[in-house]
Amino acid sequence: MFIAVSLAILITMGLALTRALAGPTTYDRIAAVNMFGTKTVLLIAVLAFLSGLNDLLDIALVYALINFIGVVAALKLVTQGNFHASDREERVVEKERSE
Amino acid sequence: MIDTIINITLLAFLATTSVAIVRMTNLFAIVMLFGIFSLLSAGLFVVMDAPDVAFTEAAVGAGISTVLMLATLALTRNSSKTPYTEASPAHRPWLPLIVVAVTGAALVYGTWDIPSFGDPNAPAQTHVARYYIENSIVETGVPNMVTAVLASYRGFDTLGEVAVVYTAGVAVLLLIGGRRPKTAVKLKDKGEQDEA
Amino acid sequence: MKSYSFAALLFIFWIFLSGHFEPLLLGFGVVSVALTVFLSKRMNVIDHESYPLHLSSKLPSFFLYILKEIVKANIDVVIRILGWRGASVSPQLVKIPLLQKNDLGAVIYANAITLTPGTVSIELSDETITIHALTKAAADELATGRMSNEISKRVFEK
Amino acid sequence: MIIDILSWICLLAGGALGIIGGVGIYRFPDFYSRLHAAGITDTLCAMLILLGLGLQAGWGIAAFKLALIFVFLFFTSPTASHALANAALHSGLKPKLDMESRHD
Repeated sequence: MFIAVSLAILITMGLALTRALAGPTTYDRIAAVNMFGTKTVLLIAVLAFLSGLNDLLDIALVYALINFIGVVAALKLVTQGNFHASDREERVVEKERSE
Repeated sequence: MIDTIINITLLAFLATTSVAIVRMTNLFAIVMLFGIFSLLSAGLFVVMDAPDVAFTEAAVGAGISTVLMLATLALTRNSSKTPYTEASPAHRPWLPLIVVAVTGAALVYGTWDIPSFGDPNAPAQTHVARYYIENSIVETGVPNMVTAVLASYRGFDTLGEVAVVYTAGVAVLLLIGGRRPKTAVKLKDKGEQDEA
Repeated sequence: MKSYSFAALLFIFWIFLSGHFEPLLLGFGVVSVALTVFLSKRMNVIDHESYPLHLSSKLPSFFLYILKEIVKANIDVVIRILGWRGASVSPQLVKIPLLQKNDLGAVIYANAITLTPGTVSIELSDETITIHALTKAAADELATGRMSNEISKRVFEK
Repeated sequence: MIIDILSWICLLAGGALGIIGGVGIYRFPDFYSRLHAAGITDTLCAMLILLGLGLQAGWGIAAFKLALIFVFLFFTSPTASHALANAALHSGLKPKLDMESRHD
């Protein structure tokens, strides 16, 4: 039964991968990568049970967090164009320059 | 059986992703695909029962390197906004593809001499590995054997590695964060004092 | 005071994650917890908003409600994906008034909207919240403000 | 025995939902609608699979870790979706709207 679930997750990953390859916009790709990450977390969790190694769950945990950081970093780049600090700091800098 | 299926599927995805990365022109999309690539390789490591490698892949491959590549993109690009539409490929990357294919074929040829996966008689398993497996918990008290080897038996080696990685990290931070105007920090401090 | 309970919580968390009780490993745990608490204090992130202990008693009822909503919304979207009985999508972009009184409520509300498939909160301003909905029915349902009321009732009232 | 059956049902339903969400992200017309399909796989699909695994694991550290994964997904996935939609809207990506059924 774990086998069936892991196959289902693999199919879903394949569909998400098609979307990531097809695009057409950058945001479609980010959404697909995000979904792909969630599926990887689930796949690793299922694999942990399939192989009976519960330590593998730790990796799923780390991935659940890392994936989120990756997506937020990507979005920050897309919307702001840089990784400088928060908007507030940016505004302070701009004010300083204009004065 | 199921391991084989998962292995083959993940490898097929990996190959598809790599071809797509080679063929694509939008750097941002390529970074996103690198994220998928890293997730897939971590899945492969998990199937091969190598949790520690998968951990490293999670932290370095999917986390840090994605952020670093994005930061590099941000520093090297002039326009403030990323266009969300993408241009079609300007040229066909046949030459790099051939180079990569030849290199890959050579590497695959090299694997024929490697002992098969998980072979107990492989040279890597016959020397010190047995000693670590039998004694590491008693001698170091660390339940994870890989950690015991890295942090205790090869402690000085790891210390050197940590020094190298630390230096590299500081250098990257200086390169990426160096452009931040100093006035911002000063003003922010002032603002906080005002609030307090 | 807050940082002590934070440290205790982190340590319990650490024990659950590791599952080892040897003195050496417990010592490592204590050191890592102390480092985390020190860094969090330095970054000024342990405050009322980021560490909302006072809300923990309200969590179960909120979770049950949101789970029910998620299941309902999922079934709807699944039917639309498969196209049963000619079900189709009619994407909508609507602006509805934000009835929550404080920032925390607004964030919880926006998160709840996004968590239920079929509706995604796109933009949050002081008075309105912009929503992309997969169907007109979902958009109308949100416009009635029922979910907002439920959340205020379950999270903020005693 | 009952727990076993329950967990199989959860796992299978989760897997099926995952595939349906994948079909959705493949079929839907524009980015914003695809986000809803991705929402399915992030919420109910993940919940059911983790619940099914948790029922198999029984009480213990494994179940705790599964619950933790669930909580992380529960908190991060809507944030990521919201940030994604927000970024897309601000960069000028127009959603394909159904104009016929709009009143205004």
